[in-house]
Amino acid sequence: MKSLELKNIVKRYKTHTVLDNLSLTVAEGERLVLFGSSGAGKTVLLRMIAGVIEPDEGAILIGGQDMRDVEAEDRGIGMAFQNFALFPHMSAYDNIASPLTVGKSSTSSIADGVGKVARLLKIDHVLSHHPKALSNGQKQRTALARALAGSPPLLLLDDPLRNVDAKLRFEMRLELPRLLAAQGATVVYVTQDYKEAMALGDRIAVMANGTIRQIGTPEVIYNAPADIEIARLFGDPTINLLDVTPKSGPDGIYVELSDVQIPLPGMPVSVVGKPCVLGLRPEAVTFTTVPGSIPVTVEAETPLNEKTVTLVLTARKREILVSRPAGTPGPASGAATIAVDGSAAFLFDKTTGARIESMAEYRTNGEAA
Amino acid sequence: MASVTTPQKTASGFKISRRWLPYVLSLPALLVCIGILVPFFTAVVYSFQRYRLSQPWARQFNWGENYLNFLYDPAFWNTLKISLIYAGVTVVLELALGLGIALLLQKRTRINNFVSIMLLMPLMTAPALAALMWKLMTNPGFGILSYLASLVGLQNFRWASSPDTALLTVVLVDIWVYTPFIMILLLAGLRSLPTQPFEAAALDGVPRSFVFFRITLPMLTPYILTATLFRLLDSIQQFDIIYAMTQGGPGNTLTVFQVEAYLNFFQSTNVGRSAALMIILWAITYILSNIFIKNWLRLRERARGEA
Amino acid sequence: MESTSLLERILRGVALVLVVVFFMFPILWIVLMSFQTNETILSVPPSVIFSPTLENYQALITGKLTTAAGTLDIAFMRNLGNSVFLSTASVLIALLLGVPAAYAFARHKFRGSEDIAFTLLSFRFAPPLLVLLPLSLYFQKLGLSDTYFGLIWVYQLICLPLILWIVRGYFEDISADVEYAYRIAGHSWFATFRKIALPLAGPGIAAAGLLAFIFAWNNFVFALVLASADKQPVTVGALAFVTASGIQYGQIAAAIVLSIAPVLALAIYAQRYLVEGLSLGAVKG
Amino acid sequence: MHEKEKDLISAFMRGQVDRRGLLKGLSALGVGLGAGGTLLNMMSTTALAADFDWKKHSGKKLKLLLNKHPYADAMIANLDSFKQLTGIEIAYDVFPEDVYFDKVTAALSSGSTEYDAFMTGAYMTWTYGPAGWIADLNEWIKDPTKTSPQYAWDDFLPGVKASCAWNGQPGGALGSDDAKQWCIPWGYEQNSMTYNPALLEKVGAEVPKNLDQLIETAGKASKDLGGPYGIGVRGSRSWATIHAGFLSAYSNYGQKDLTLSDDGKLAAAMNTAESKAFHGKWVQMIQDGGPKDWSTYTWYQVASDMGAGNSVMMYDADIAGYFMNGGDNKMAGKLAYAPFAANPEAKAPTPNIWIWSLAMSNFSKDKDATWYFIQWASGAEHAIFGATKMDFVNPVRQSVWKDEIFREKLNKGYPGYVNAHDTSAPGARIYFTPQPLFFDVTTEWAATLQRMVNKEVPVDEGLDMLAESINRQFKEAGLG
Repeated sequence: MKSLELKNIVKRYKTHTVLDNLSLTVAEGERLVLFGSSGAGKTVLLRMIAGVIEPDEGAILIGGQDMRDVEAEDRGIGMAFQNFALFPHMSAYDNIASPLTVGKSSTSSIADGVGKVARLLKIDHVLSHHPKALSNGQKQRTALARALAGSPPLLLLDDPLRNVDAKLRFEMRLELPRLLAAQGATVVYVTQDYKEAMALGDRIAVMANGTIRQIGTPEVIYNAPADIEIARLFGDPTINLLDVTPKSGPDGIYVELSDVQIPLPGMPVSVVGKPCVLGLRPEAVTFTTVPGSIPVTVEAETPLNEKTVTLVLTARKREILVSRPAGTPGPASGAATIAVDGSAAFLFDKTTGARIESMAEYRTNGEAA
Repeated sequence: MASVTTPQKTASGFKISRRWLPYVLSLPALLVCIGILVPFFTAVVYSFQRYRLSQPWARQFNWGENYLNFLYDPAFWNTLKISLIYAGVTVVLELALGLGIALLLQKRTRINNFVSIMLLMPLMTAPALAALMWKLMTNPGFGILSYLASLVGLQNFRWASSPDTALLTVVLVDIWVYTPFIMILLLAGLRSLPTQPFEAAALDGVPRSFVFFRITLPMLTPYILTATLFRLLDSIQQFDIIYAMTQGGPGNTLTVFQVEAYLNFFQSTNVGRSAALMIILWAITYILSNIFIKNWLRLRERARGEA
Repeated sequence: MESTSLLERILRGVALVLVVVFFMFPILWIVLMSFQTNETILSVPPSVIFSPTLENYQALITGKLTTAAGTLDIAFMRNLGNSVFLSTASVLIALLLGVPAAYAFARHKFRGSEDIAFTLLSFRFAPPLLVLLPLSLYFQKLGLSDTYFGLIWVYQLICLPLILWIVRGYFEDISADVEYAYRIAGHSWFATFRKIALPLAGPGIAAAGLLAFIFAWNNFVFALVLASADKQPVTVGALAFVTASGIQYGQIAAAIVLSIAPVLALAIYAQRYLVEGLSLGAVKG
Repeated sequence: MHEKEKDLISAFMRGQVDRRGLLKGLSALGVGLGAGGTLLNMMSTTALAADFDWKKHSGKKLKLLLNKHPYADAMIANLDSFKQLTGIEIAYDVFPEDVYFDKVTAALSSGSTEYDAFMTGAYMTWTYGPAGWIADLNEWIKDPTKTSPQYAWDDFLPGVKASCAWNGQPGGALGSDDAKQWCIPWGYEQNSMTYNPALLEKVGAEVPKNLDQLIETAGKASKDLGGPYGIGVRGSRSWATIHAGFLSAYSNYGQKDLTLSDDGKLAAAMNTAESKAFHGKWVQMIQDGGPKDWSTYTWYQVASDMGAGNSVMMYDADIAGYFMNGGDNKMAGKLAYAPFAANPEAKAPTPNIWIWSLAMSNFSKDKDATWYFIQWASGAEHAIFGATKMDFVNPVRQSVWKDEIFREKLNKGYPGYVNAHDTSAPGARIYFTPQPLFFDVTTEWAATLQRMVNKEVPVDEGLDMLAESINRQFKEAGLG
């Protein structure tokens, strides 16, 4: 395994800046997920690391060594592509063997290498097939196997589950961590799926517009998103975002929803009177019968597998999603009341979109800095 | 675990910097073509000279005079007119016929595949030789076509030797040689179209004329455009067929650009005029191909974007 | 599309027969003619009943032509050999030069690559006579006149742009990721070009080569202007039967048949590439 | 070889015995005719070698550019004797006539050193000469150290010889005193009448004596015979259409193509009233009695039709008629020949002629050796060989025409041929005005003729337009 370091990477296509002064460090053996919507620059970045695209500025270091003028084939990388990029004119076996045929490996050692990784990925029975005879899942596994076969110290996985069906994706999401752990390689994993990111990443780097917006463990990204955008990207159903103006009361800072005060413990006084956005995860909203709760009308109920999501409207016609574990009781229609856990709510600056840190966080971060 | 490759080690000795690679790869082809650019510029110089091989003493730069002379030279305007007519007529007819045949052969049956291979034969015939064949067939004495024409009452059908039918005859030969080219392009186009829209339309009971004009034709456009480009540019430069059939005659009926320029050079040895004619022809083809290729690249980009 | 009425099937059948007759009849007639003597050919009205003779082919193959003016030597087989050699060599060299260049244009969008590619293509559409005449002067000075080398060079004018343009389209249609994948697996660009790009563009390259071969084979003026009699192709050679002592129609017909045969054989052999590949390639290009 | 035979042949060489006497004598000595010919050839070679250093250029190599033509075939058949005589190696390129002159132009205009000598027509030298591509052969002809005393330059038919000489001045008279000998005549064609007696008899007509009769006979034949047409003449869009029967008849009316003013300016002369009348007749002749696709007709079609019995008469090269009377042509042995004077008031025919000649490339690397070849190829010995053993008609040397064997061969198989030739010979020459725009003028003339025949333009108007266009071109070229 090797460490990876990106320093001030810039890439422009004509006038459009794809990567804007991006820096990133991945420790040896770490699994880093690059997360972001399409067009964020993830794939370009990955290809840059692989050595098939050159940065305009900045440096890429693998294992501490500058990769400038090091061709793709010499970087010691394994890569799986979103579209699989299998060699259509070669059998699955030859596809997987391709990293092993470099240099003077013996036929038997190649066969061993292919066999091992094929068994690991459970495709040893289709090795003689050409890609067009493989199912999508088999293709995907073949592509992974090819990336793994050379036991590269650095593994780049470009959204490998993107083009497979939901069931397979679910399976692989469970299986991949084990596989990758067995490889012991440093991994950079690109995805657009937050669940994948959460499931696979030691750390997640959230990318948008060619920069890294936030980097941290899955918990940090979920529980302390840096801005509205990130909060919206993580979580299903998506976070409720409500325009509010915090006020100051005797018990501290609060906001009002349908004239019900929701206290926001630990918020700095500076937010008072500032236009803000309140971020409420649907799990942080519960149906309640406690008096003084917020009256709403139930608009629609969507039962998902493990939870039930209800869309409700406040008196001012603001939409709020409420999530509760499946099987727990709740209103299906008509009037209801909801309660909000203020301590689980986020407050974002409406103009900048940045999350306003609580006093406690501010203190820890300040100390850390 | 397999060895970790180091930056110094390469899989093969071939190593050219990525920056230079494209130039290295395309340079030999470029050099070969640039060798051909030199005579091109020489021809441009000739076109600005009064230059007859038979009067070497009178050779001098007359600048635009060769071109200016064209303005009031009826022979030139005739050449321009007949070249455009020839190109227009052949391309339109070949396109219509080629599309028709391609539609007939669209289904992948054994017979259709066999026929499409057979139809390629005229394309394999050198145009100069094809012209010779048709000359034999239209000979008024023993020519089979003349005989057949006489059977249907055209006793004195004179094919390439009458100004009324000369154009028709060479166009016929051109169609015979080149329709298969268009046919094969469009056939491949038709066969590569996705089937879903057609199935959907058939299920919905959409009228077939509607399907043809609203689905087939638009999807076939890139193919039609390519075929048109290749044929138009070749056709406006037609030489072999016309020269072999009539040498530009009868009268001045078929003195298209290349024939006129050829005769100007080889018979009149009027190099200046010949070169000027060619430059004008080149300019026409350059402009036409530019328009076509730009449009077609755009179309292709769009097709890729959708895919 | 499935529900074709009987009437429609009949109409289609009739149309197909007409098409086949129009395109095949001349070939058939010339083949028939090639088995006739001049005398039967010239008989009026034309007749399909005749006793076939092989003397036209015999004359071509042995190189002895018997005419009113005695026996003449004809070099038709040599012309045929020249055509084979010139076309094959030109296409091979055009492939050797054109395929890497096409790859460069397809894979590496370098500065000015579009313009260069277009300029190369425009050579395909330049009037051949335009460059041919000054070229004969330069060839004379360079000592390239009347050499196969010089001819093959000029034939690049026909072959190279065609190959470049068509093959480029094929390369562009290969997913770049597939090639990246191979390089990242540890292979040099050259190995990638050889093992991935070339095999995948194979049908297109074959089609382009075939098309270039046909155009080279059909060429008429280049060799005529630039080379002596012993290097002339069949297209010029077939004219040799128009002699002062009469036109040898039977031999012309046989010569035409013999000159179409090799290209046709090639086309039939490679029909898979021709029908699908050639046309797709031309469009993709 | 026996002494007697040697003596006999030497006597022939010295001119004491004529050819017939020689062969008679030889056969009396038991030498067969064929062997006699070979022997004669051998001996002539020896004899030629006697007075002149033919071996001077031995070991050199020359290359020729030849048109596919019986003359070339005859020469190639006799090449061995040239090699024996001089020790010079000869290589040659033969091109089909369709492309032959284009090939010559291509080779010469590029300054190609490949070819030392080539076949040409006199008209072409009007371009090649001024362009500096060919050498003035007077330099060699008049140099006794380079030309064998036996060459007999005076033996050439004067009209033919003069037609190959021009001083290079636009409009300058052919064969003038300051003329340069651009090429040496080799074989030539008179344009006269070849006819099919059987078909003519069918129509019930005599051989026409002038243009009016020709128009009538041809028209009648086309109408009556229902198949074969009356008169074959060329009609393609080319100088050749003007040069053959057309110009011969035109000249017979005393008409000229161009006029040269005193200050050296050229002007078109084909729109005179007489010319218009003549054009009218010619056009009518083709419309009434010509081939249906006349406008594609070159010499090949005209000749082929004659040979196949598809035409009754042809007014074209006499040698085309000669060839159609032999070989595997349907009409072989059935054709006849007559002189033809288009103008009823003319005293004799005035055939315009085509002369296949040999010219020397100015880019030749060894002109002296090249002259040896030209000298041999246009020499009397080769002419006799070609005329008697091969189809080398028409010879350009008077001595060959006097040769009994040759005359007998012609008289036997080609009725009227010799008579037609001899009757026409005094008036036979090139009737064109030599000038650099020869091909422009004649091609446009042919195109105009085509338009008149196709009734696209009336004769008067067409000729006026033609003259106007030609005059403009002369002005553009600085000649008018």
